[in-house]
Amino acid sequence: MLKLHNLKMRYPNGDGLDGVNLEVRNGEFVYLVGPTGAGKTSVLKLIYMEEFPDEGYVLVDEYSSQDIRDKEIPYLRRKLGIIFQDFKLLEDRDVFENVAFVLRVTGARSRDIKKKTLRALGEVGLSHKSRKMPEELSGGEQQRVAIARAIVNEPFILLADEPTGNLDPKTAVEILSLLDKLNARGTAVLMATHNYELVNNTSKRIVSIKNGRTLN
Amino acid sequence: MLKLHNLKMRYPNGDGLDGVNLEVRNGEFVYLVGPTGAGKTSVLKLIYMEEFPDEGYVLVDEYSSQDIRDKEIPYLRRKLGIIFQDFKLLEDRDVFENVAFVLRVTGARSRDIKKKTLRALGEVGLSHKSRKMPEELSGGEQQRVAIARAIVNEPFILLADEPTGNLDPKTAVEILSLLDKLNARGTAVLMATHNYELVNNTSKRIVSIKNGRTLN
Amino acid sequence: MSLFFVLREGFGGLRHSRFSGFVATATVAISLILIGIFLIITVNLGKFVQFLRSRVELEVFLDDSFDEIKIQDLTDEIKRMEGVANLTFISKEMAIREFQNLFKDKQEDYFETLGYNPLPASFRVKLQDNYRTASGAEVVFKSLSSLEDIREEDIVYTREYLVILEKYIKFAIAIDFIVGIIVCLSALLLVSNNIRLIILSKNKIIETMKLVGATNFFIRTPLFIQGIVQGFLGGIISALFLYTLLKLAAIEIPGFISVDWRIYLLLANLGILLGFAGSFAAVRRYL
Amino acid sequence: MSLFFVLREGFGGLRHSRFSGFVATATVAISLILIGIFLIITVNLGKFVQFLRSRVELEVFLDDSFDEIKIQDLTDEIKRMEGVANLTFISKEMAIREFQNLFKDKQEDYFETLGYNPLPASFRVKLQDNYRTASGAEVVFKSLSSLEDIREEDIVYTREYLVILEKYIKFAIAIDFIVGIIVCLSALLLVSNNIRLIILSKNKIIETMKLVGATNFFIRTPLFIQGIVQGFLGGIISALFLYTLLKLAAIEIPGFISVDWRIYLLLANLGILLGFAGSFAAVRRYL
Ligand SMILES: Nc1ncnc2c1ncn2[C@@H]1O[C@H](COP(=O)(O)OP(=O)(O)OP(=O)(O)O)[C@@H](O)[C@H]1O
Ligand SMILES: Nc1ncnc2c1ncn2[C@@H]1O[C@H](COP(=O)(O)OP(=O)(O)OP(=O)(O)O)[C@@H](O)[C@H]1O
Ligand SMILES: [Mg+2]
Ligand SMILES: [Mg+2]
Repeated sequence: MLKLHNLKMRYPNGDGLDGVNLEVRNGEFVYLVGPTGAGKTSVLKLIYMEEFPDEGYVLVDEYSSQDIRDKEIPYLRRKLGIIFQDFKLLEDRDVFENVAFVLRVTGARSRDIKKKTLRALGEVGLSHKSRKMPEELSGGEQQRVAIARAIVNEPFILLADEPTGNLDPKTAVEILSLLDKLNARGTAVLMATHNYELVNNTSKRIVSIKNGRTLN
Repeated sequence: MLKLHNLKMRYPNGDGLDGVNLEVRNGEFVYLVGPTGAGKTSVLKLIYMEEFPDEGYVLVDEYSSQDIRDKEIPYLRRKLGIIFQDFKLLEDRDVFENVAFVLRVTGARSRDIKKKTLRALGEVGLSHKSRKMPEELSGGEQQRVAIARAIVNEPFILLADEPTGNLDPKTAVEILSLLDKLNARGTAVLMATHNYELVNNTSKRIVSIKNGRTLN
Repeated sequence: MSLFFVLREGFGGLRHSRFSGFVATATVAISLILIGIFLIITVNLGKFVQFLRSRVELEVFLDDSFDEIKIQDLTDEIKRMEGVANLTFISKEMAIREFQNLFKDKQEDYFETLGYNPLPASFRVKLQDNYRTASGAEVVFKSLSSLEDIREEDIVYTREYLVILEKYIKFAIAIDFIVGIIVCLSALLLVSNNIRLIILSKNKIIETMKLVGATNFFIRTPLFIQGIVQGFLGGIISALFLYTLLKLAAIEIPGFISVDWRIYLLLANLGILLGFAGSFAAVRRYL
Repeated sequence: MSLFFVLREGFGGLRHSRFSGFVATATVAISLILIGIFLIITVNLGKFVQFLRSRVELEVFLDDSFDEIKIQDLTDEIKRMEGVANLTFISKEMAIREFQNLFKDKQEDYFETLGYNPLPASFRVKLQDNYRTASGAEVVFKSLSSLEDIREEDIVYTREYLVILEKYIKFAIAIDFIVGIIVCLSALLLVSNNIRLIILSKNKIIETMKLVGATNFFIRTPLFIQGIVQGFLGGIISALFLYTLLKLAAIEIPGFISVDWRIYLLLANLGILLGFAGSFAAVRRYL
């Protein structure tokens, strides 16, 4: 269960969030839509606790922004799968190791690591690029590595920040159905996007955000 | 005038371009479309001469890939405006200085620099963020800084690599009409995109690329 | 967390940032070479000072009227004096022999002609280590001259030599000390700075690792390993370098001062310590 | 291209990477302090060696049978000898006076009783600077003993003292030399490494600058300025540090060796040179 309650948060320079309420139940799929600069990425940062609210609170499963200790944050993040808007690949290792890293930090056995990593890469259609370095990939390929890394550990909640911005429509549809499949297996998904078209044709719940406020 | 003739180019790991023919006449607006990994960004790299062809040649105005000297490359690039797919902002300076940098390298007078920079930032709707650092911007805002930097010097040719991937539809339309305006003033535009929908409604020339080959 | 992966990350880091690693290792090596030379200088400065000071002694000339009992009493009294290590009695006969030795028995017959021995007997007084200084010798000089039957004029020692020597020795020790401190501190600063720069250059990567669930321990351990391995390598290199250098010097300069082999062990260990302390300082501050 | 902007980029770089800049400056300062101390040691080691060696002289005892003409001839001959700086003639009378001085005129009457002077006249031979060594003295010793009328046994000098002294002096000079080279090389390596790391940490920014039309000159000049300014600051700091240190040392240790003020000028200039050479090496290789 994920819950953001009456959140306010201000960056040092004055921008920020100004009243965010959002709930994602276990296994639910929710879109977070809003124009550029509305605060979508900021909401996700609060969920994975890179930022902390000035008012209100964030609940992620058993962790609360009000009393989580620094030491617990890595364990919180291991329950999440995060597709970053700017990918954030590890530039010092190849595609395989980028994806495998999430498993390595948990101390998984190397046979499991190999199996799971290869499966995740297969699901985003990048098996043949597993030994390339991130800088040798096209924009869309990098984005799919970021996606593979987010889903490899079958997270409790998947946070996807504009996961199809660098993909052509056909690949985008494939990725979306991949997220659907994951969701069907029980992973809750919160996807930030400004792809209104995508959202218009969906039956899923939509939360709108504008100027740092969620609307109902 | 921009011309790519029978280009072949191979990256060390085997991928690359395999027969690219493309011509952009002065003042023309051309779309370069193709699925992810087709080679769009690679074509642009050949134009601004970060990569060089193994076969064929590139002509950009008076410069040819066959006989350009290292010393001339900066001057070639000053004739181009480039919107990079991954933005490539200078992280050590604020938005204003990022845009102004292109003018500073040409030795422009600081009054002109100020005027032109503020105008470019106004055109992408970021005047109010001119003193922010790149990392303090949302994805869409960063993309618009990259656009402002590419247009600030009224380039001879504008190379735009997926310039609306991080923008919501409304802002994307604004940016496209900005490019149109620039084109009307005489700048040639080559825009790489996989936004087929955008392309379907256009009267402009479209060049398709797939697996490193342009189709006719 | 798998130990194997952490080790691999550490050594992988070494392989990856090969040139940075080389410079870090070189920094440790250079620092340790300087520290090693500093140690060798210190040890040998000590020996040199001892050598120069061992030449310091006071000579007390004795009146011919002193009989054996008197001399025995004086011997006992002087031996008990503050600062006196030991003393040798030079009898009139020994003085003659030394005199004749000095003038190579050319004038063998002078003293025979003279019919008696004009040279006085004397004590040669050696000082305790810490009294072999201008002021220490002065103290002993005072005690000796306060003895009954011994006049100031009967006591001879090279006061001037001692004063000048002293000046240079103090200078050398002061410099030695200052250089030692500077070298040690700068070694630490440089090593820690190197790790810091490695951390800064990996800043984004480390940020990302944290965002995908890596613990601090997971991120730090490879850096420690890297620091320790580089430190150890630097230590080994410095030991080899100094060893070769001293061997070469010993060939060039026969009788060149030899060096305790334990210094090489010390350097290797200091390398590990430096590597660890440097990574620790940098990691504490920048992670 | 506007000079103003290039300067601003250079100084802006200093401000921006403040800690890196601090470490670069500190590196230069530490290196220069070591070089400065090395210079001071070298100068004073020279003085010290001169002091110790100035005590080296040979004494040649003369037969009583030599008349004034013979002695004049010998004087001329010895003065012309290779390695001899000058010589003093000590007549039999002067020898007596010295002898009496040594024994504090206690036995004033011995020689009177004796009826004649048993002490031989002698030459004290001072050596030229470069002959004040064990082998140099040996050369002169050989020449002297090859003289007619002079036997080997008539020539006296402190051979053993010279040999030991020599050993230490050679050791000190060798060490001094080695340390000097290491310090200079490592200073250059460290400074250039620092600029290199700054370049690497700015790698992406520099790449982007090139992509938007910056010339190499435009990118390099600020780095040179940065290097030179840091070098200059490091030079000033090292000069101030050494100045203070030596002043303090002079208070603690009266008669402490004084230092030529031009060394401070030299350090500041060396700083600039180091900064420039360091940036130059790094820029040539990594840009
Ligand atoms: N680290 C930061 N420091 C200061 N201001 C920030 C920071 N990150 C974001 N902002 C500001 O906060 C506002 C919201 O940014 P956010 O990144 O959440 O937008 P977004 O909805 O993700 O937009 P986009 O669709 O363009 O990515 C913007 O005005 C942005 O300038
Ligand atoms: N620096 C590089 N080294 C090696 N291979 C590369 C490099 N850059 C791109 N490639 C490969 O070349 C092919 C074309 O890449 P390019 O970036 O041109 O695609 P693109 O059309 O821009 O795709 P996208 O829409 O995803 O950005 C891809 O298969 C990619 O993996
Ligand atoms: Mg965003
Ligand atoms: Mg691309």
